[in-house]
Amino acid sequence: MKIDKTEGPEGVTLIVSGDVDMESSPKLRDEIKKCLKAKPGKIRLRLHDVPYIDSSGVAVLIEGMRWCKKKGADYSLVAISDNVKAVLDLSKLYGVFTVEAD
Amino acid sequence: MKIDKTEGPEGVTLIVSGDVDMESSPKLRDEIKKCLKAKPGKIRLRLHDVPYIDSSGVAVLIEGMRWCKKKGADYSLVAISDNVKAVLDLSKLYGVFTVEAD
Amino acid sequence: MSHGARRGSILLSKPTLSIDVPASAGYLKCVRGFVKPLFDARFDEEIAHRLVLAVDEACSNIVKHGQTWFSPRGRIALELIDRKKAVEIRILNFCGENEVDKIKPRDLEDIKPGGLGTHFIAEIMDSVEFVPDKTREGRMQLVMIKEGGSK
Amino acid sequence: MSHGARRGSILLSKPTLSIDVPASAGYLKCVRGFVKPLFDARFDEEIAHRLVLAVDEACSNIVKHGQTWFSPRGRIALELIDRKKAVEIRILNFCGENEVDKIKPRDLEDIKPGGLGTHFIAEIMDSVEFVPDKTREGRMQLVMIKEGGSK
Ligand SMILES: Nc1ncnc2c1ncn2[C@@H]1O[C@H](COP(=O)(O)OP(=O)(O)O)[C@@H](O)[C@H]1O
Ligand SMILES: Nc1ncnc2c1ncn2[C@@H]1O[C@H](COP(=O)(O)OP(=O)(O)O)[C@@H](O)[C@H]1O
Repeated sequence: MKIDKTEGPEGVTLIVSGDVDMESSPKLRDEIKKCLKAKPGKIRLRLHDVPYIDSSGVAVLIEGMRWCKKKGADYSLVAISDNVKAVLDLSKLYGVFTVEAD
Repeated sequence: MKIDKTEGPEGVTLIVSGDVDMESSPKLRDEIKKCLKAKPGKIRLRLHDVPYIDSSGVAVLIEGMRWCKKKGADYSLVAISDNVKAVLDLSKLYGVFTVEAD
Repeated sequence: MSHGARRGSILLSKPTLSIDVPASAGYLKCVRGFVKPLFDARFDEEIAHRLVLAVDEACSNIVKHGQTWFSPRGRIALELIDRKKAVEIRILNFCGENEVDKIKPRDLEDIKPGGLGTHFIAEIMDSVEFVPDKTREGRMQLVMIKEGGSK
Repeated sequence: MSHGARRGSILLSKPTLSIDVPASAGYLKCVRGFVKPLFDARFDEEIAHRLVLAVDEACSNIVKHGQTWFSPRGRIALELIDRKKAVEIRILNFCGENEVDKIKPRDLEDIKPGGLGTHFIAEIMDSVEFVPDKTREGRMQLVMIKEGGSK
Protein backbone atom coordinates (compact mmCIF):
# COMPACT_ATOMS: atom_id res chain seq x y z
CA MET A 1 0.00 0.00 0.00
CA LYS A 2 1.14 3.49 -0.90
CA ILE A 3 -0.36 6.83 0.13
CA ASP A 4 0.05 10.01 -1.89
CA LYS A 5 -1.15 13.33 -0.59
CA THR A 6 -2.46 16.34 -2.44
CA GLU A 7 -3.39 19.55 -0.67
CA GLY A 8 -5.82 22.11 -2.03
CA PRO A 9 -7.60 25.15 -0.60
CA GLU A 10 -10.54 23.05 0.60
CA GLY A 11 -8.54 20.32 2.25
CA VAL A 12 -6.40 17.27 1.87
CA THR A 13 -6.78 14.24 -0.38
CA LEU A 14 -5.04 11.00 0.52
CA ILE A 15 -4.66 8.86 -2.57
CA VAL A 16 -4.39 5.29 -1.43
CA SER A 17 -3.18 2.53 -3.72
CA GLY A 18 -2.74 -1.13 -3.00
CA ASP A 19 -4.27 -3.50 -0.47
CA VAL A 20 -5.47 -2.06 2.83
CA ASP A 21 -5.13 -4.99 5.18
CA MET A 22 -4.04 -5.72 8.71
CA GLU A 23 -0.44 -5.01 7.77
CA SER A 24 -1.00 -1.72 5.98
CA SER A 25 -4.09 -0.19 7.61
CA PRO A 26 -2.13 1.18 10.60
CA LYS A 27 -0.14 3.26 8.14
CA LEU A 28 -3.35 4.75 6.71
CA ARG A 29 -4.55 5.43 10.25
CA ASP A 30 -1.32 7.27 11.09
CA GLU A 31 -1.54 9.30 7.90
CA ILE A 32 -5.10 10.44 8.64
CA LYS A 33 -4.07 11.37 12.17
CA LYS A 34 -1.13 13.37 10.86
CA CYS A 35 -3.36 15.22 8.39
CA LEU A 36 -5.77 16.22 11.11
CA LYS A 37 -3.00 17.98 13.03
CA ALA A 38 -2.92 20.64 10.29
CA LYS A 39 -6.65 21.28 10.92
CA PRO A 40 -7.82 20.90 7.30
CA GLY A 41 -11.39 21.85 6.35
CA LYS A 42 -11.80 18.49 4.68
CA ILE A 43 -10.15 15.10 4.35
CA ARG A 44 -10.85 12.99 1.30
CA LEU A 45 -9.67 9.42 0.91
CA ARG A 46 -9.34 8.36 -2.70
CA LEU A 47 -9.85 4.60 -2.82
CA HIS A 48 -9.99 3.98 -6.54
CA ASP A 49 -6.81 1.96 -6.67
CA VAL A 50 -7.57 -0.17 -3.65
CA PRO A 51 -8.27 -3.68 -4.95
CA TYR A 52 -8.63 -5.07 -1.44
CA ILE A 53 -9.71 -3.81 1.98
CA ASP A 54 -10.33 -5.91 5.08
CA SER A 55 -12.16 -5.23 8.33
CA SER A 56 -9.12 -3.49 9.82
CA GLY A 57 -9.20 -1.11 6.86
CA VAL A 58 -12.91 -0.48 7.32
CA ALA A 59 -12.21 0.19 11.00
CA VAL A 60 -9.71 2.88 9.99
CA LEU A 61 -12.25 4.46 7.62
CA ILE A 62 -14.67 4.69 10.54
CA GLU A 63 -12.07 6.07 12.92
CA GLY A 64 -11.17 8.73 10.36
CA MET A 65 -14.83 9.71 10.11
CA ARG A 66 -15.14 10.01 13.88
CA TRP A 67 -11.99 12.07 14.26
CA CYS A 68 -13.10 14.43 11.52
CA LYS A 69 -16.53 14.85 13.08
CA LYS A 70 -14.89 15.74 16.39
CA LYS A 71 -12.60 18.31 14.79
CA GLY A 72 -15.34 19.75 12.60
CA ALA A 73 -13.65 18.67 9.35
CA ASP A 74 -15.57 17.27 6.39
CA TYR A 75 -14.73 13.70 5.47
CA SER A 76 -15.42 11.68 2.36
CA LEU A 77 -14.46 8.62 0.41
CA VAL A 78 -13.75 9.29 -3.25
CA ALA A 79 -14.03 7.07 -6.32
CA ILE A 80 -14.12 3.86 -4.33
CA SER A 81 -13.31 0.63 -6.14
CA ASP A 82 -15.91 -2.10 -6.62
CA ASN A 83 -14.25 -4.24 -3.99
CA VAL A 84 -14.21 -1.44 -1.42
CA LYS A 85 -17.89 -0.87 -2.16
CA ALA A 86 -18.59 -4.58 -1.74
CA VAL A 87 -16.88 -4.67 1.66
CA LEU A 88 -18.72 -1.54 2.87
CA ASP A 89 -21.98 -3.13 1.75
CA LEU A 90 -21.10 -6.30 3.60
CA SER A 91 -20.38 -4.19 6.69
CA LYS A 92 -23.75 -2.46 6.30
CA LEU A 93 -21.75 0.74 6.48
CA TYR A 94 -21.97 2.08 2.96
CA GLY A 95 -24.71 4.56 3.90
CA VAL A 96 -22.71 5.89 6.82
CA PHE A 97 -20.01 7.45 4.67
CA THR A 98 -20.12 10.39 2.32
CA VAL A 99 -19.05 8.83 -0.95
CA GLU A 100 -18.10 11.02 -3.91
CA ALA A 101 -17.30 10.38 -7.55
CA ASP A 102 -13.91 11.61 -8.70
CA MET B 1 -6.23 -17.09 -19.60
CA LYS B 2 -8.66 -16.01 -22.24
CA ILE B 3 -8.22 -15.82 -26.02
CA ASP B 4 -10.22 -13.50 -28.25
CA LYS B 5 -9.95 -13.68 -31.98
CA THR B 6 -10.29 -10.96 -34.58
CA GLU B 7 -10.11 -11.67 -38.27
CA GLY B 8 -9.15 -9.11 -40.90
CA PRO B 9 -8.25 -9.26 -44.59
CA GLU B 10 -4.54 -9.76 -43.82
CA GLY B 11 -4.97 -12.45 -41.24
CA VAL B 12 -5.94 -13.41 -37.73
CA THR B 13 -5.13 -11.78 -34.42
CA LEU B 14 -5.34 -13.80 -31.23
CA ILE B 15 -5.75 -11.48 -28.28
CA VAL B 16 -4.47 -13.28 -25.24
CA SER B 17 -5.21 -12.09 -21.73
CA GLY B 18 -4.15 -13.59 -18.44
CA ASP B 19 -1.29 -15.82 -17.40
CA VAL B 20 0.18 -18.18 -19.99
CA ASP B 21 1.51 -21.00 -17.87
CA MET B 22 1.74 -24.77 -17.91
CA GLU B 23 -2.01 -25.00 -17.34
CA SER B 24 -3.12 -22.55 -20.00
CA SER B 25 -0.43 -22.72 -22.69
CA PRO B 26 -1.89 -25.91 -24.29
CA LYS B 27 -5.04 -23.91 -24.93
CA LEU B 28 -3.06 -21.24 -26.78
CA ARG B 29 -1.27 -23.97 -28.73
CA ASP B 30 -4.59 -25.51 -29.78
CA GLU B 31 -5.93 -22.12 -30.81
CA ILE B 32 -2.93 -21.37 -33.04
CA LYS B 33 -3.23 -24.80 -34.62
CA LYS B 34 -6.92 -24.24 -35.27
CA CYS B 35 -6.22 -20.87 -36.89
CA LEU B 36 -3.68 -22.37 -39.24
CA LYS B 37 -6.27 -24.75 -40.64
CA ALA B 38 -7.98 -21.77 -42.29
CA LYS B 39 -4.68 -20.94 -44.06
CA PRO B 40 -4.48 -17.28 -43.01
CA GLY B 41 -1.83 -15.01 -44.55
CA LYS B 42 -0.74 -13.93 -41.12
CA ILE B 43 -1.14 -14.81 -37.46
CA ARG B 44 -0.59 -12.16 -34.85
CA LEU B 45 -0.52 -12.87 -31.13
CA ARG B 46 -1.42 -9.84 -29.04
CA LEU B 47 0.32 -10.25 -25.70
CA HIS B 48 -0.32 -6.89 -24.10
CA ASP B 49 -2.51 -8.24 -21.34
CA VAL B 50 -0.31 -11.15 -20.45
CA PRO B 51 1.19 -10.37 -17.06
CA TYR B 52 2.93 -13.72 -16.87
CA ILE B 53 4.37 -16.26 -19.27
CA ASP B 54 6.48 -19.29 -18.39
CA SER B 55 8.77 -21.54 -20.44
CA SER B 56 5.82 -23.64 -21.65
CA GLY B 57 4.27 -20.45 -23.01
CA VAL B 58 7.51 -19.48 -24.73
CA ALA B 59 7.64 -22.99 -26.20
CA VAL B 60 4.19 -22.42 -27.72
CA LEU B 61 5.31 -19.09 -29.19
CA ILE B 62 8.17 -20.90 -30.88
CA GLU B 63 5.98 -23.72 -32.12
CA GLY B 64 3.59 -21.18 -33.60
CA MET B 65 6.47 -19.53 -35.43
CA ARG B 66 7.65 -22.85 -36.85
CA TRP B 67 4.21 -23.90 -37.98
CA CYS B 68 3.65 -20.55 -39.69
CA LYS B 69 7.00 -20.73 -41.45
CA LYS B 70 6.11 -24.18 -42.75
CA LYS B 71 2.73 -23.02 -44.03
CA GLY B 72 4.10 -19.79 -45.46
CA ALA B 73 2.10 -17.57 -43.12
CA ASP B 74 3.53 -14.45 -41.48
CA TYR B 75 3.76 -14.53 -37.73
CA SER B 76 4.26 -11.81 -35.19
CA LEU B 77 3.93 -10.92 -31.55
CA VAL B 78 2.09 -7.66 -30.93
CA ALA B 79 2.29 -5.14 -28.10
CA ILE B 80 4.01 -7.53 -25.75
CA SER B 81 3.92 -6.74 -22.04
CA ASP B 82 7.08 -5.91 -20.08
CA ASN B 83 7.03 -9.29 -18.42
CA VAL B 84 6.69 -11.16 -21.71
CA LYS B 85 9.61 -9.10 -23.02
CA ALA B 86 11.63 -9.95 -19.91
CA VAL B 87 11.03 -13.68 -20.34
CA LEU B 88 11.93 -13.59 -24.06
CA ASP B 89 15.12 -11.74 -23.16
CA LEU B 90 15.91 -14.32 -20.52
CA SER B 91 15.35 -17.03 -23.15
CA LYS B 92 17.68 -15.19 -25.53
CA LEU B 93 14.81 -15.46 -28.00
CA TYR B 94 13.63 -11.90 -28.29
CA GLY B 95 15.48 -11.38 -31.56
CA VAL B 96 14.00 -14.51 -33.08
CA PHE B 97 10.45 -13.15 -33.18
CA THR B 98 8.92 -10.40 -35.24
CA VAL B 99 7.62 -8.05 -32.59
CA GLU B 100 5.22 -5.24 -33.49
CA ALA B 101 3.77 -2.29 -31.66
CA ASP B 102 -0.01 -2.12 -31.55
CA MET C 1 -9.79 -23.20 -17.06
CA SER C 2 -11.47 -25.76 -14.94
CA HIS C 3 -10.45 -28.82 -16.92
CA GLY C 4 -6.83 -27.73 -16.59
CA ALA C 5 -7.04 -28.17 -12.85
CA ARG C 6 -7.22 -31.88 -13.49
CA ARG C 7 -4.01 -32.08 -15.45
CA GLY C 8 -1.37 -34.22 -13.87
CA SER C 9 -2.42 -36.23 -10.92
CA ILE C 10 -5.34 -34.30 -9.51
CA LEU C 11 -7.75 -37.16 -9.97
CA LEU C 12 -5.49 -39.41 -7.95
CA SER C 13 -3.78 -37.08 -5.53
CA LYS C 14 -5.78 -35.80 -2.56
CA PRO C 15 -7.22 -32.42 -3.54
CA THR C 16 -5.91 -30.81 -0.37
CA LEU C 17 -3.74 -27.74 -0.49
CA SER C 18 -2.04 -26.58 2.65
CA ILE C 19 -0.03 -23.64 3.81
CA ASP C 20 1.74 -22.88 7.03
CA VAL C 21 3.15 -19.42 7.70
CA PRO C 22 4.11 -17.37 10.75
CA ALA C 23 1.07 -15.69 12.29
CA SER C 24 2.22 -12.25 11.27
CA ALA C 25 0.29 -9.51 9.46
CA GLY C 26 3.04 -9.29 6.85
CA TYR C 27 2.27 -12.77 5.55
CA LEU C 28 -1.49 -12.37 5.14
CA LYS C 29 -0.91 -11.13 1.60
CA CYS C 30 0.74 -14.48 0.80
CA VAL C 31 -2.28 -16.33 2.13
CA ARG C 32 -4.60 -14.19 0.00
CA GLY C 33 -2.37 -14.65 -3.03
CA PHE C 34 -2.51 -18.39 -2.57
CA VAL C 35 -6.27 -18.81 -2.33
CA LYS C 36 -7.32 -16.11 -4.79
CA PRO C 37 -6.41 -17.89 -8.07
CA LEU C 38 -8.25 -20.99 -6.94
CA PHE C 39 -11.38 -19.03 -5.99
CA ASP C 40 -11.12 -17.02 -9.24
CA ALA C 41 -11.03 -20.24 -11.25
CA ARG C 42 -14.08 -21.70 -9.48
CA PHE C 43 -16.36 -18.81 -8.62
CA ASP C 44 -17.42 -15.57 -10.22
CA GLU C 45 -15.37 -12.49 -9.45
CA GLU C 46 -17.59 -11.10 -6.73
CA ILE C 47 -17.85 -14.33 -4.79
CA ALA C 48 -14.14 -15.03 -5.24
CA HIS C 49 -13.34 -11.64 -3.71
CA ARG C 50 -15.60 -12.34 -0.75
CA LEU C 51 -14.04 -15.73 -0.17
CA VAL C 52 -10.58 -14.22 -0.11
CA LEU C 53 -11.91 -11.75 2.46
CA ALA C 54 -13.34 -14.51 4.66
CA VAL C 55 -10.06 -16.44 4.63
CA ASP C 56 -8.05 -13.30 5.31
CA GLU C 57 -10.29 -12.29 8.23
CA ALA C 58 -10.00 -15.71 9.79
CA CYS C 59 -6.22 -15.60 9.46
CA SER C 60 -6.09 -12.03 10.80
CA ASN C 61 -7.91 -13.29 13.86
CA ILE C 62 -5.09 -15.71 14.55
CA VAL C 63 -2.59 -12.88 14.32
CA LYS C 64 -4.74 -10.70 16.60
CA HIS C 65 -6.24 -13.12 19.07
CA GLY C 66 -4.65 -16.52 18.56
CA GLN C 67 -1.40 -15.70 20.32
CA THR C 68 -0.53 -14.33 23.72
CA TRP C 69 2.61 -12.72 25.03
CA PHE C 70 3.59 -15.97 26.71
CA SER C 71 2.91 -18.06 23.61
CA PRO C 72 3.78 -15.79 20.72
CA ARG C 73 5.12 -18.27 18.22
CA GLY C 74 1.84 -18.58 16.44
CA ARG C 75 1.45 -20.07 13.01
CA ILE C 76 -1.29 -19.79 10.46
CA ALA C 77 -1.90 -23.33 9.23
CA LEU C 78 -4.57 -23.59 6.62
CA GLU C 79 -5.92 -26.47 4.58
CA LEU C 80 -8.04 -25.99 1.51
CA ILE C 81 -9.93 -28.96 0.16
CA ASP C 82 -10.77 -28.36 -3.47
CA ARG C 83 -13.76 -30.66 -3.81
CA LYS C 84 -15.87 -31.12 -6.87
CA LYS C 85 -18.92 -29.36 -5.50
CA ALA C 86 -17.55 -27.24 -2.67
CA VAL C 87 -14.44 -25.66 -1.28
CA GLU C 88 -13.66 -26.41 2.33
CA ILE C 89 -11.19 -24.31 4.30
CA ARG C 90 -9.80 -25.52 7.60
CA ILE C 91 -7.81 -23.20 9.75
CA LEU C 92 -5.93 -25.26 12.28
CA ASN C 93 -5.04 -24.11 15.73
CA PHE C 94 -7.53 -21.28 15.33
CA CYS C 95 -8.35 -20.77 18.99
CA GLY C 96 -8.46 -22.42 22.36
CA GLU C 97 -11.38 -24.66 23.33
CA ASN C 98 -12.55 -22.22 25.98
CA GLU C 99 -12.54 -19.30 23.55
CA VAL C 100 -15.08 -20.59 21.07
CA ASP C 101 -18.06 -18.99 22.81
CA LYS C 102 -16.45 -15.56 22.73
CA ILE C 103 -16.06 -15.68 18.99
CA LYS C 104 -19.00 -13.85 17.52
CA PRO C 105 -19.77 -10.68 15.58
CA ARG C 106 -20.70 -7.58 17.55
CA ASP C 107 -23.95 -5.67 17.10
CA LEU C 108 -23.55 -3.94 13.74
CA GLU C 109 -26.09 -1.23 14.59
CA ASP C 110 -23.44 0.38 16.73
CA ILE C 111 -21.13 2.10 14.27
CA LYS C 112 -17.65 1.64 15.62
CA PRO C 113 -14.37 0.24 14.48
CA GLY C 114 -13.65 -3.45 14.99
CA GLY C 115 -15.66 -6.60 15.35
CA LEU C 116 -16.50 -7.05 11.68
CA GLY C 117 -14.33 -10.04 10.80
CA THR C 118 -16.56 -12.79 12.14
CA HIS C 119 -19.59 -11.05 10.63
CA PHE C 120 -17.94 -11.17 7.19
CA ILE C 121 -17.08 -14.83 7.61
CA ALA C 122 -20.64 -15.74 8.62
CA GLU C 123 -22.14 -13.73 5.74
CA ILE C 124 -19.84 -15.16 3.09
CA MET C 125 -19.60 -18.83 3.96
CA ASP C 126 -22.32 -21.47 3.66
CA SER C 127 -21.17 -23.21 6.80
CA VAL C 128 -18.84 -22.21 9.63
CA GLU C 129 -18.08 -24.45 12.55
CA PHE C 130 -15.47 -25.27 15.14
CA VAL C 131 -14.10 -28.77 15.56
CA PRO C 132 -11.37 -30.06 17.86
CA ASP C 133 -7.93 -29.76 16.29
CA LYS C 134 -6.37 -33.18 15.97
CA THR C 135 -2.94 -31.67 15.50
CA ARG C 136 -2.97 -29.78 18.79
CA GLU C 137 -4.74 -30.75 21.98
CA GLY C 138 -7.01 -28.10 23.49
CA ARG C 139 -7.10 -26.10 20.27
CA MET C 140 -9.94 -25.82 17.78
CA GLN C 141 -10.10 -25.73 14.00
CA LEU C 142 -12.28 -23.29 12.16
CA VAL C 143 -14.00 -25.15 9.30
CA MET C 144 -15.61 -23.04 6.58
CA ILE C 145 -17.42 -24.39 3.54
CA LYS C 146 -18.53 -22.67 0.36
CA GLU C 147 -20.72 -24.75 -1.92
CA GLY C 148 -20.70 -24.52 -5.67
CA GLY C 149 -18.12 -23.30 -8.08
CA SER C 150 -17.52 -25.33 -11.18
CA LYS C 151 -14.61 -27.68 -11.27
CA MET D 1 6.10 -2.23 3.87
CA SER D 2 9.04 -4.12 5.13
CA HIS D 3 8.68 -3.23 8.80
CA GLY D 4 5.11 -4.53 8.70
CA ALA D 5 6.41 -8.01 7.99
CA ARG D 6 7.67 -8.02 11.56
CA ARG D 7 4.33 -7.39 13.14
CA GLY D 8 3.13 -10.13 15.40
CA SER D 9 5.55 -12.86 16.12
CA ILE D 10 7.86 -12.82 13.16
CA LEU D 11 10.92 -12.09 15.28
CA LEU D 12 10.17 -15.10 17.41
CA SER D 13 8.49 -17.51 15.05
CA LYS D 14 10.65 -19.33 12.49
CA PRO D 15 10.52 -17.29 9.27
CA THR D 16 9.63 -20.36 7.26
CA LEU D 17 6.59 -20.44 5.03
CA SER D 18 5.51 -23.69 3.53
CA ILE D 19 2.99 -24.93 1.03
CA ASP D 20 2.00 -28.36 -0.10
CA VAL D 21 -0.28 -28.83 -3.10
CA PRO D 22 -1.04 -31.59 -5.59
CA ALA D 23 1.53 -31.67 -8.40
CA SER D 24 -0.97 -30.47 -10.95
CA ALA D 25 -0.66 -27.65 -13.49
CA GLY D 26 -3.91 -26.14 -12.20
CA TYR D 27 -2.36 -25.31 -8.83
CA LEU D 28 0.77 -23.59 -10.10
CA LYS D 29 -1.12 -20.30 -10.09
CA CYS D 30 -1.66 -20.72 -6.33
CA VAL D 31 2.05 -21.27 -5.80
CA ARG D 32 2.83 -18.12 -7.78
CA GLY D 33 0.17 -16.15 -5.92
CA PHE D 34 1.70 -17.24 -2.64
CA VAL D 35 5.30 -16.24 -3.33
CA LYS D 36 4.67 -13.12 -5.41
CA PRO D 37 3.58 -10.73 -2.60
CA LEU D 38 6.60 -11.72 -0.56
CA PHE D 39 8.99 -11.15 -3.46
CA ASP D 40 7.22 -7.88 -4.31
CA ALA D 41 7.72 -6.65 -0.76
CA ARG D 42 11.43 -7.50 -0.74
CA PHE D 43 12.71 -6.99 -4.27
CA ASP D 44 12.11 -4.55 -7.07
CA GLU D 45 9.41 -5.39 -9.57
CA GLU D 46 11.67 -6.88 -12.23
CA ILE D 47 13.52 -9.17 -9.87
CA ALA D 48 10.31 -10.16 -8.11
CA HIS D 49 8.83 -11.22 -11.44
CA ARG D 50 11.89 -13.31 -12.26
CA LEU D 51 11.82 -14.99 -8.87
CA VAL D 52 8.19 -15.96 -9.36
CA LEU D 53 9.22 -17.43 -12.71
CA ALA D 54 12.05 -19.46 -11.18
CA VAL D 55 9.76 -20.92 -8.51
CA ASP D 56 7.05 -21.66 -11.05
CA GLU D 57 9.48 -23.39 -13.41
CA ALA D 58 10.82 -25.56 -10.63
CA CYS D 59 7.30 -26.53 -9.63
CA SER D 60 6.30 -27.15 -13.25
CA ASN D 61 9.19 -29.58 -13.45
CA ILE D 62 7.69 -31.63 -10.67
CA VAL D 63 4.39 -31.77 -12.53
CA LYS D 64 6.18 -32.72 -15.76
CA HIS D 65 9.04 -34.93 -14.63
CA GLY D 66 8.63 -35.62 -10.93
CA GLN D 67 5.90 -38.20 -11.31
CA THR D 68 5.56 -41.37 -13.29
CA TRP D 69 2.55 -43.37 -14.28
CA PHE D 70 3.23 -45.85 -11.52
CA SER D 71 3.73 -43.13 -8.90
CA PRO D 72 1.37 -40.38 -9.95
CA ARG D 73 0.36 -38.97 -6.59
CA GLY D 74 2.95 -36.26 -6.68
CA ARG D 75 2.89 -33.24 -4.46
CA ILE D 76 4.58 -29.90 -4.72
CA ALA D 77 6.01 -29.22 -1.28
CA LEU D 78 7.83 -25.94 -1.02
CA GLU D 79 9.47 -24.13 1.85
CA LEU D 80 10.40 -20.50 1.70
CA ILE D 81 12.75 -19.15 4.33
CA ASP D 82 12.35 -15.40 4.56
CA ARG D 83 15.75 -14.47 5.97
CA LYS D 84 16.97 -10.99 6.68
CA LYS D 85 19.47 -10.90 3.85
CA ALA D 86 18.26 -13.60 1.48
CA VAL D 87 15.29 -15.66 0.47
CA GLU D 88 15.83 -19.40 0.34
CA ILE D 89 13.39 -21.67 -1.47
CA ARG D 90 13.45 -25.40 -0.92
CA ILE D 91 11.43 -27.66 -3.13
CA LEU D 92 11.12 -31.00 -1.44
CA ASN D 93 10.86 -34.27 -3.24
CA PHE D 94 12.01 -32.53 -6.40
CA CYS D 95 13.54 -35.54 -8.14
CA GLY D 96 15.11 -38.90 -7.58
CA GLU D 97 18.78 -39.20 -6.59
CA ASN D 98 19.68 -40.80 -9.91
CA GLU D 99 18.02 -38.03 -11.91
CA VAL D 100 20.10 -35.11 -10.69
CA ASP D 101 22.69 -35.40 -13.47
CA LYS D 102 20.04 -35.25 -16.17
CA ILE D 103 18.72 -31.94 -14.90
CA LYS D 104 20.35 -29.26 -16.96
CA PRO D 105 19.44 -26.64 -19.54
CA ARG D 106 19.74 -27.58 -23.20
CA ASP D 107 21.85 -25.68 -25.70
CA LEU D 108 20.01 -22.42 -26.25
CA GLU D 109 21.58 -21.84 -29.68
CA ASP D 110 19.21 -24.40 -31.04
CA ILE D 111 15.87 -22.61 -31.29
CA LYS D 112 13.25 -25.12 -30.31
CA PRO D 113 10.49 -25.46 -27.80
CA GLY D 114 11.26 -26.85 -24.35
CA GLY D 115 14.26 -27.07 -22.09
CA LEU D 116 14.19 -23.47 -20.88
CA GLY D 117 13.04 -23.95 -17.29
CA THR D 118 16.36 -24.94 -15.74
CA HIS D 119 18.07 -22.20 -17.73
CA PHE D 120 15.72 -19.61 -16.20
CA ILE D 121 16.33 -20.96 -12.73
CA ALA D 122 20.11 -20.84 -13.13
CA GLU D 123 19.99 -17.31 -14.57
CA ILE D 124 17.72 -15.91 -11.89
CA MET D 125 18.99 -17.46 -8.69
CA ASP D 126 22.28 -16.75 -6.91
CA SER D 127 22.66 -20.35 -5.88
CA VAL D 128 20.97 -23.56 -6.98
CA GLU D 129 21.85 -26.93 -5.53
CA PHE D 130 20.47 -30.36 -4.81
CA VAL D 131 20.56 -31.85 -1.35
CA PRO D 132 19.17 -35.16 -0.09
CA ASP D 133 15.55 -34.82 1.01
CA LYS D 134 15.27 -35.68 4.68
CA THR D 135 11.53 -36.17 4.35
CA ARG D 136 11.77 -38.85 1.69
CA GLU D 137 14.55 -41.34 1.17
CA GLY D 138 16.08 -41.48 -2.32
CA ARG D 139 14.61 -38.12 -3.26
CA MET D 140 16.40 -34.81 -3.57
CA GLN D 141 15.50 -31.25 -2.64
CA LEU D 142 16.14 -28.34 -4.93
CA VAL D 143 17.54 -25.46 -2.88
CA MET D 144 17.54 -22.02 -4.48
CA ILE D 145 18.83 -18.85 -2.86
CA LYS D 146 18.41 -15.23 -3.84
CA GLU D 147 20.47 -12.76 -1.87
CA GLY D 148 19.36 -9.26 -1.01
CA GLY D 149 15.96 -7.72 -0.76
CA SER D 150 15.31 -5.40 2.14
CA LYS D 151 13.50 -6.79 5.13
N1 LIG E 1 -8.58 -16.93 16.70
C1 LIG E 1 -9.22 -16.41 17.77
N2 LIG E 1 -8.85 -16.76 19.03
C2 LIG E 1 -9.49 -16.25 20.10
N3 LIG E 1 -10.51 -15.37 20.02
C3 LIG E 1 -10.92 -14.97 18.81
C4 LIG E 1 -10.32 -15.48 17.62
N4 LIG E 1 -10.96 -14.92 16.56
C5 LIG E 1 -11.91 -14.10 17.05
N5 LIG E 1 -11.91 -14.13 18.41
C6 LIG E 1 -12.83 -13.36 19.29
O1 LIG E 1 -13.99 -12.98 18.55
C7 LIG E 1 -14.18 -11.55 18.57
C8 LIG E 1 -14.78 -11.06 17.27
O2 LIG E 1 -13.83 -11.18 16.22
P1 LIG E 1 -13.95 -10.29 14.92
O3 LIG E 1 -15.39 -10.21 14.51
O4 LIG E 1 -13.00 -10.80 13.89
O5 LIG E 1 -13.57 -8.80 15.34
P2 LIG E 1 -12.23 -8.18 15.98
O6 LIG E 1 -11.14 -9.15 15.73
O7 LIG E 1 -12.07 -6.91 15.23
O8 LIG E 1 -12.55 -7.98 17.43
C9 LIG E 1 -12.80 -10.99 18.89
O9 LIG E 1 -12.86 -9.73 19.48
C10 LIG E 1 -12.21 -12.07 19.81
O10 LIG E 1 -12.64 -11.88 21.12
N1 LIG F 1 11.79 -32.65 -11.09
C1 LIG F 1 12.47 -33.31 -12.04
N2 LIG F 1 12.59 -34.66 -11.96
C2 LIG F 1 13.28 -35.34 -12.91
N3 LIG F 1 13.87 -34.74 -13.97
C3 LIG F 1 13.79 -33.42 -14.10
C4 LIG F 1 13.09 -32.62 -13.14
N4 LIG F 1 13.19 -31.32 -13.54
C5 LIG F 1 13.90 -31.31 -14.68
N5 LIG F 1 14.27 -32.57 -15.05
C6 LIG F 1 15.08 -32.92 -16.25
O1 LIG F 1 15.79 -31.77 -16.70
C7 LIG F 1 15.47 -31.47 -18.08
C8 LIG F 1 15.50 -29.97 -18.31
O2 LIG F 1 14.39 -29.34 -17.65
P1 LIG F 1 13.85 -27.94 -18.15
O3 LIG F 1 15.02 -27.05 -18.45
O4 LIG F 1 12.92 -27.41 -17.12
O5 LIG F 1 13.11 -28.19 -19.52
P2 LIG F 1 11.88 -29.11 -19.92
O6 LIG F 1 11.16 -29.42 -18.64
O7 LIG F 1 11.10 -28.24 -20.84
O8 LIG F 1 12.47 -30.29 -20.59
C9 LIG F 1 14.12 -32.11 -18.30
O9 LIG F 1 13.90 -32.42 -19.64
C10 LIG F 1 14.20 -33.37 -17.42
O10 LIG F 1 14.89 -34.40 -18.07
